[in-house]
Amino acid sequence: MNLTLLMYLIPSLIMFGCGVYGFLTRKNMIAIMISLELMLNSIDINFVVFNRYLFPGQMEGMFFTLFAIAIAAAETALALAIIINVFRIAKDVDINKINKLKF
Amino acid sequence: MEIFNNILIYFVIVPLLTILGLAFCSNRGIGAVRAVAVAGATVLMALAGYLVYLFLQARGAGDTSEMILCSEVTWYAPLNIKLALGVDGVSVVMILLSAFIVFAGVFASWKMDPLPKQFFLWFFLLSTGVFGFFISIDLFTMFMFYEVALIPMYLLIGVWGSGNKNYSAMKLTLMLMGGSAFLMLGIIGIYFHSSADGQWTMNILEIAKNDAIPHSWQMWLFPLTFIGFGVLGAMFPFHTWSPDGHASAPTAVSMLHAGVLMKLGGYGCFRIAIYLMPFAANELGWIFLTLTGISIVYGAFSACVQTDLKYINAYSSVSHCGMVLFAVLMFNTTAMTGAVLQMLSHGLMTALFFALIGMIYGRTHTRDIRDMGGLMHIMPYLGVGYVLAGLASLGLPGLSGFVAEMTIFVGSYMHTDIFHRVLTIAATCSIVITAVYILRVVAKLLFGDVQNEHHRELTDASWEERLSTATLIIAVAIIGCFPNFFVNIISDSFLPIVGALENAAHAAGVM
Amino acid sequence: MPLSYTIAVIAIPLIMFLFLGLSGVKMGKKTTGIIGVIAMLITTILAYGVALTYFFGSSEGQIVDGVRKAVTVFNPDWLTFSDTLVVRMGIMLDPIAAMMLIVITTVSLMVHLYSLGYMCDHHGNAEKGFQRYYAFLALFTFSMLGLVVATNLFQIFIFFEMVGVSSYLLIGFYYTTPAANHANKKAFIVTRLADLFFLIGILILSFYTQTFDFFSNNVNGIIGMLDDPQASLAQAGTTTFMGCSAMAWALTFIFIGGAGKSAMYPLHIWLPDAMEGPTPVSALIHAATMVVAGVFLVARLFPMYVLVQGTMDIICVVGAFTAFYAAAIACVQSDIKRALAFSTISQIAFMMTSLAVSSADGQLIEIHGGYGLGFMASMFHLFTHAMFKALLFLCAGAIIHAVHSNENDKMHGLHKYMPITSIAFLIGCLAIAGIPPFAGFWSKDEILVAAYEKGIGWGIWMTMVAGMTAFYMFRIYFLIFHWKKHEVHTEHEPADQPWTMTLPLIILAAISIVAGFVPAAKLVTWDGTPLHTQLNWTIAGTSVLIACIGIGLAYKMYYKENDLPERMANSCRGLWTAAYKRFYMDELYQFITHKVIFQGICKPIAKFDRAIIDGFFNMLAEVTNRTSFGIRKMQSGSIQGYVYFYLIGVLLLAVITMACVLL
Amino acid sequence: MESLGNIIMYFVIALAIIVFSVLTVTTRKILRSATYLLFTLFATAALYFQLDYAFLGAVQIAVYAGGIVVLFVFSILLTQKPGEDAAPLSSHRKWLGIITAVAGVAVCGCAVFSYAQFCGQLMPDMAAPSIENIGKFLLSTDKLGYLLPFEAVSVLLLACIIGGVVIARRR
Repeated sequence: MNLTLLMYLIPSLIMFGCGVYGFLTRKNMIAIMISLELMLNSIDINFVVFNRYLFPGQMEGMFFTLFAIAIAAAETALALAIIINVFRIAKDVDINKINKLKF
Repeated sequence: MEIFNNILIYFVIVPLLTILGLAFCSNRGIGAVRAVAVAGATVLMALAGYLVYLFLQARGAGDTSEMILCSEVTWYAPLNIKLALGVDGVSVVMILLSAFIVFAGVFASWKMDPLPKQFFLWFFLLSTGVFGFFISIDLFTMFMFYEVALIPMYLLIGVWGSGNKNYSAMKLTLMLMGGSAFLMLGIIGIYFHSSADGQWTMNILEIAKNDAIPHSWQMWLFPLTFIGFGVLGAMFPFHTWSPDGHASAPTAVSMLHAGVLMKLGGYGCFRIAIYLMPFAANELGWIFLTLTGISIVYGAFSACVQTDLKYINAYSSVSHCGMVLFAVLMFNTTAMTGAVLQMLSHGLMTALFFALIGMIYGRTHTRDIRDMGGLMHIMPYLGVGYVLAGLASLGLPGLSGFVAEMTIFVGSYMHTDIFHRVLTIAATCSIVITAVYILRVVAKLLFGDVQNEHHRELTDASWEERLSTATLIIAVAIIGCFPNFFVNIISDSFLPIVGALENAAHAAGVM
Repeated sequence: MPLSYTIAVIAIPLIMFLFLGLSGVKMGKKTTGIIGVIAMLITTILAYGVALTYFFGSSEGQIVDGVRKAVTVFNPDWLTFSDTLVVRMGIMLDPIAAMMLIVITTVSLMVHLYSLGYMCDHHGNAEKGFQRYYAFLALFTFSMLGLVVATNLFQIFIFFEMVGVSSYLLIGFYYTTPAANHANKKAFIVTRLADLFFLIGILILSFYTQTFDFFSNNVNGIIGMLDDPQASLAQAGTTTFMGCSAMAWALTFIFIGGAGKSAMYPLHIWLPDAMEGPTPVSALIHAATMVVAGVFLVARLFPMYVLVQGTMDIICVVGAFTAFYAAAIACVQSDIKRALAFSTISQIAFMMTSLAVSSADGQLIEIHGGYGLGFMASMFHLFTHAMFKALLFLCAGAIIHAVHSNENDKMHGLHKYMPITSIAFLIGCLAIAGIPPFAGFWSKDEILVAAYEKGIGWGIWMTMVAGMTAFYMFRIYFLIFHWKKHEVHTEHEPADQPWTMTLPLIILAAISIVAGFVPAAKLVTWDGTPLHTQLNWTIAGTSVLIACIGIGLAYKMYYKENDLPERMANSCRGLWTAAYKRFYMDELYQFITHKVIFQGICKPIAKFDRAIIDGFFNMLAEVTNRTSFGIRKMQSGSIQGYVYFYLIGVLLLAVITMACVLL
Repeated sequence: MESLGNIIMYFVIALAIIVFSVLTVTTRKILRSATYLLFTLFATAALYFQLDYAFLGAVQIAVYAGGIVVLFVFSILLTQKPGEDAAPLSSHRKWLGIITAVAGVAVCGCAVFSYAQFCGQLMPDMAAPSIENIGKFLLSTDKLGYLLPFEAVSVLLLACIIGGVVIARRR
């Protein structure tokens, strides 16, 4: 039995699916962010896997993942800051209840 | 700058200066506002008079060029957009008309309340657009001024109007904007075919000279531009903004709108649609001719059963403006001259009508003719004015309506095609229907017994109202009594247009 | 007197109109009236001078080879349509124009003078609007004068409109009364409808002739063109539309225009109602001058009408029928002014018929070695009729002023109280009945001669109508002045009116007696050639006899109070009622205008406009609005909602791509 | 032919990723959700190690597991009352989510499996990238140098710090 490219793609795919599901169904904004992280992570895996299998001598995929992680961190930090701020004003993090600015 | 040596630019500068002056007026007292507005209107009137003098002088001196007082300033070089100015006879008389109506309009809104300063501000912005439109010969500038004239309408009706004003203001603005959307497509289309060698231009004279718009494109662009202007000219079936808009608009705005703004439609139709696309005009003219023929009779019939004074007048405008477009589509000098005379005549007499209606409404607080009667007793001056306006409208010789209508009918009947002649005869029927609705109103409103006892205490016109209406009545009478003066100014202007049409017809015949 | 003084004849009334209309309010009422009368007097003197100079002078190339030519005094351009089509405002004198000048100014002067008394109450206080009244009278006089001296067809049209408006304003003088209010509207609209046809006729005609002028200096005018076979008019004769030549269409339309003004059946309905105006106005406008404008128009274009026999036949039939129809109605009317109005219609129809019987088979009929006797007779009758009908109306006005009613049954037996009026009225009646030597006899006799020459049937028909005329006029006369003793209804006893009103009666009565001796045949002929007429005693005798029978019958029935009229009315009640109701023409018009045009056309169109056209644009707005509100839900602000859309989009794209790639 | 250890290792990691991912999104307690996320991230880091990207794995653990998850936990503790569960999902919401997610997975899976030939290739041999190389590339301006993105990320992080401070600051 060999570890083929496909075998690495499957967990990443499932992880992405879980992220999608979570993103779509959760109401808590933090949970949504968590789902987002899952999706990002699954993409990172793909970059790395393709880099490893298709271009073993190069490092573009790896670097891309590296930057993605950095940006994800920044993004998460900022998003969480906003969420906390929203929470402070609205006393809630339920995405369906934060609709004061709608229409 | 060289352009400031051209008198035409002052037709835009003066209203703008007036606006500036108004902006510095205090919000409290109305005196300063009135003074500035009257000053602005008077200067415009004087300028218009001087322009007529200049024009006559130039023509008298044998200047037969198509446009006089031409000058241009490049505005945006990459697209070859210029501030190109120039007038021919038609523009001159239209400017004169606008000046008259602005003058009368200022006096008609003498007691404007609330926010007189803001009212006059928008009012003069509107006139800026109108004057700007008539002095430009560059498509882009024309279109810009056209829009400048449209937008203040919304606020003027929406803020100072009466009745269902929000609806009317919205409807009027949207429909006219819809028209200008067509127009803009048309203008862009014209621009990109304005020249055979890729030196695209916006200048009407150059476009006409190049005559480069392919026939297949003309067939698209002509309806676009014609409908675009036709909406403003209240062509059936795009006229429905007119009754509601006029009914809600304040007096002076109704005057300026029906008196001048609707004329932009007719003016644009021949200056842009027909002049630049003669081939399509020849091919498609009959469709629009039928529509305008319908407008004439249809508007007159509709006016017969209305009970609101302004609605009656608005439908009558549909009929009369239909006649303008009808005549324009007859493609001969006589009929087109008639069209311009009709614009003048309709502008003045509708303005007079709206002024009088506004004054009556200001006293009786109703515009429903069923609630009024015997006003001739109570306010003889306004009554006589109304009868005169009515008689002008139904074509009494000696007043302007007759001259205009007869020139149109005679000119239209000179058309060699039997279809056009039959349509002309159908259109002449409107003179009877016009008589019916005008006399109906006069009989109901002015004659007979006083319907409402409260009306007995009402007063007759005040001095500024007398001045406002007298200006218009005199103008109507002057056109009616000395038409040849105006005909001589106007008719030569159509030679290039008719020439273009004939060339196109000839070329089509050869091919 | 130079013919160019005609300008003053026309200008003075115009100036008076402007002067009285603008500054009359500032002046005293009587003052305006007196100024008006004086101005009119000057106008009249000038008009007489000009007309007599034209008729009897021989200078300025008036007479060429024994033929009196039309003289164009001046003719400036007024409105330029194209190089060839120019409307000019000019003055042209020819026999009929000169004659009309006399008629108009005479009657107008009489009316001006008469109104000084009539428009006052019994204490001599002028009515409200006195100044306005005189201004309008001046306007009308100006318009009518302008009409008759017109140099071109379009000028006639212009003044047709002007007289229409003057008539409108004067009928509606008592604008607060509903009847006057309806009547002026009706008069204006009906004549306007006719004018529409006139206009169409002008359009058709000018399309071929390329000119409006009758006679023109440089190019041939409409009439001058007739001699020239190459002229474009000949083309109008050959171009056919629906089986008739364009010229026939044009002339028929122009005749309809004239018929509207001259109240020919079926466009007569406005004239009886027009009697709502002040009586002097009826005398001036609706009896003597404006209503004959139609006759004048046909007479003006007579050389053309002669060429188109079909149109002439139409005019003939319409005229003969109207003459009879109006006479029949006049026999039963109880309102004195209405009866006179129908009498007017009938007499004008006489003139029309007379014009039309002048030709047969496209040729003028030769009578007494001359041509166009009918034309001459018509114009002559126009002249005499204007005088005696004005007289009758002014008498009626005097009576109405005395008893304050228009109805016969308020009058009766006035002879004792108002002898001068009575005699004047009698003279008028004798004149219109055609008893020699009064004016009507001479002119009517010529008409009958012309009619008999055209065909024996026409002659008998017209003679019968002449007999009816005698009957109904004397019916009125006897009913007013005799019948039974007068019962005084008002606070005063009726009496002859002040001199301002009586003097015009006397003058007009005098004219009515002698007008028949005017040598019209020498002066007023269609081509200016004098005619030699002689009295045809067979015809004249017959017509006088018939008139006498009519008068005798009227005497029998109406001189003394008796029940004969009642019994006769009862014996054919249906016919009597129908005639009394004017054969329901008004009801028919009422039905057409209100039910068909108003309810059937205008209302549906207005509804259509609001519901369909406006509804369509409102629908556009509504749909846009609703769609916006609908899709606003999609823009929910919920991220998850967006992601769903996004994902669905992505998945669809992916599936499509895969399908394309894999399949 | 891979070593058996590698294969076992792979299966353990894959199983951990799948199980913890599912648990992350299905658990109703938000703190547990964060914890499962942490496990998923660890498993991912393990995957990187197995693929010879040791540096990346380390960064993953340091930044993700060490930084982000801590942030999550903090914010959860700030916003959540202890012991509060998320309300159970309404069934149509849940099914809609499941259907969409599964559809997405199915489409992607379909794409992947349709290229089974391509996806079936074996892992080539590779020398693990040395830290020195990574450092050189990251800070070089040559071809394949990443200095510019590196600095961009630095600026981004700075902006993020400032932004975070501004946003979260109590007014």
